[in-house]
Amino acid sequence: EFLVVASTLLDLKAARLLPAADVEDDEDLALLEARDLLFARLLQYRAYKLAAAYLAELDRAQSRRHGRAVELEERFAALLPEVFLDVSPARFAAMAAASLTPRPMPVVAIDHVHVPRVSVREHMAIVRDRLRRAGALTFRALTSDCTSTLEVVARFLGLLELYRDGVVAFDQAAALSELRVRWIATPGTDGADAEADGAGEAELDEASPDDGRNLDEEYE
Amino acid sequence: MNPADAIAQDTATEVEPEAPARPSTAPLGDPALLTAAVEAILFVVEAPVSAAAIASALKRPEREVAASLANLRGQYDERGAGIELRDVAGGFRFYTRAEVSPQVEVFLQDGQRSRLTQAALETLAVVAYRQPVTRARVSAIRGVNVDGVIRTLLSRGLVVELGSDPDTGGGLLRTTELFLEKMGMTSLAELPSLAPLLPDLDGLDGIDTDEL
Amino acid sequence: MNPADAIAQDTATEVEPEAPARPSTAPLGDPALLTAAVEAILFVVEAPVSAAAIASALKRPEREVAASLANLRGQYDERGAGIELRDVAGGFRFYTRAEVSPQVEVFLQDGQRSRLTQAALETLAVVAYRQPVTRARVSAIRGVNVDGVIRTLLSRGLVVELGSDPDTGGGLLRTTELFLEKMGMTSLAELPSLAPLLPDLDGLDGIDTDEL
Repeated sequence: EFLVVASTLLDLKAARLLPAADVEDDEDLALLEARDLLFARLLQYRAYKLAAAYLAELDRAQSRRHGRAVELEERFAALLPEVFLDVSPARFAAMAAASLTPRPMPVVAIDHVHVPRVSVREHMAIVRDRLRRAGALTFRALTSDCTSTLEVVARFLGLLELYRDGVVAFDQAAALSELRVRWIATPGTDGADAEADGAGEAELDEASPDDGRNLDEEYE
Repeated sequence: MNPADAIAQDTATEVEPEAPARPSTAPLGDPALLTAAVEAILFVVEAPVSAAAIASALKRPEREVAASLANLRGQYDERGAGIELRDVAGGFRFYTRAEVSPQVEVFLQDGQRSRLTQAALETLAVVAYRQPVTRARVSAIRGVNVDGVIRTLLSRGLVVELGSDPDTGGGLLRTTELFLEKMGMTSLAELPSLAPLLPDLDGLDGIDTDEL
Repeated sequence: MNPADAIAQDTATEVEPEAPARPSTAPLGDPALLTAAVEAILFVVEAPVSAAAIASALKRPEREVAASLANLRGQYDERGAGIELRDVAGGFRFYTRAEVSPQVEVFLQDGQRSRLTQAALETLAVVAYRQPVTRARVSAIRGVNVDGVIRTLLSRGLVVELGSDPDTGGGLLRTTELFLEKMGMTSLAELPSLAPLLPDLDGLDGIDTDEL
């Protein structure tokens, strides 16, 4: 799940979403380094995700070509040198286990036909309302009612939008620990929500021009 | 395009609009592509296959397939290829040409060519852990036809067929001493336990027994 | 015969005068027969085979075998055959052409090839690009425990564990020849560079080492 979040985040050009910081003291510097590290990790996630997509493409292409796997003609069969079992006992066991694990019934993938569309704007509105009411919530709590990864991603992206607008702040004690989100909007900026909404949507739509598709398509 | 073709094409469009799964069977009307399909089929089959069987699978008239077969055979013969298309036991199959069998033999005996394929290893693993086991059972576990692979394992002396299943009458496969030797083991007890790899092995056994 | 050929032949005669033990390889001086032999060998192998391996078995210079391979490939491509000779995993093997896969699959009984999951592909990608790499490192990069996925990749023969990391003692994972064949790649050098995606790969490596 985090991979999806990470790569999508990059698709949105996370750098642009994060506020530009003026480095003024050590604390800022540390923050910046932490941010760079996060960014480097996210880049890495995305790189391997793309590499995996490339491998999947190769695999698909190659699976349409069939090599010949036919037993040797009788006149040759006896000539083969002694067989060499090039396999460790552990791998041998793993192969048996792989065959003996019950296979799920093969299903025709139709996900690409009936795609649940997830709107970032809707989820941003949900997140905003809850935070305004509660003041502070964990990310877990904010996403506890999500029924799919896509919805979690949408809420995360919504949060990033709100963060960029300066109405929320994040607290995280350590990497991978619980993420807390605080509502820090002053009543004045709060009033600009409706407008920020529209602006946010417009920018999200153009956020991934490289892929030639808009944000919501990104989730399909 | 003659009128008949036009009609055929229209019909095809109407009849199979929601069957894009096999779009490539349509252009088999092209003799060159039909010949290519026949050639590819003959390349992968283990047992000789008749023109009628190919024709029925490709949904083309048998005479067209017969023409492709004759064409292929002529091409391979003409250029003195290392492979020839032979008409045996009521079907067609590619074989290596007798003239080059000495070279094939030399190559096969050259040493490094004696590894088992991934499929053969996987099947051997199933036999090793489930022995004694029938071929049908192995096939069901692997989810594929294993006849060819089992023949290879038998001919390589890694498994034997001993006794038969009291219920189905199918021959029972077991691994051999040679298998143990090649694995560097002295007994089957040395095979690593599957339990950590299959947390619910008992349940699985139940399923297997019920299903197969 | 041009003078160069004459010299080449003389040399051959001088170098191998005491090799009558293999009379059958003698006529392979005829390029057509060598090509036929190469074709027959490629027909029976179950994995890609290198020009060098064929050359060594047939006791012919590797460049002659390479010429035969190029010749064969050209012939099959030119006539749009149902089979093609491909250069994968550092060797050559015949495959059915992708265009006729629907027709071929009717005759193949090995059912639907099970596809790698997204998690398996991503893990495989990390191993492919970072090899040799420890499991712990792959886990750190993926941000999840990869034991199960690695076991699957090992059991399918796509990666192997060879040697161990001098610092941590963890086993080192690498991709296999089978991986290259499944991906239709000649060598790992064909993997596209990640550099455009990871502008500062070196810096990132530093971070990984420190942090993970």
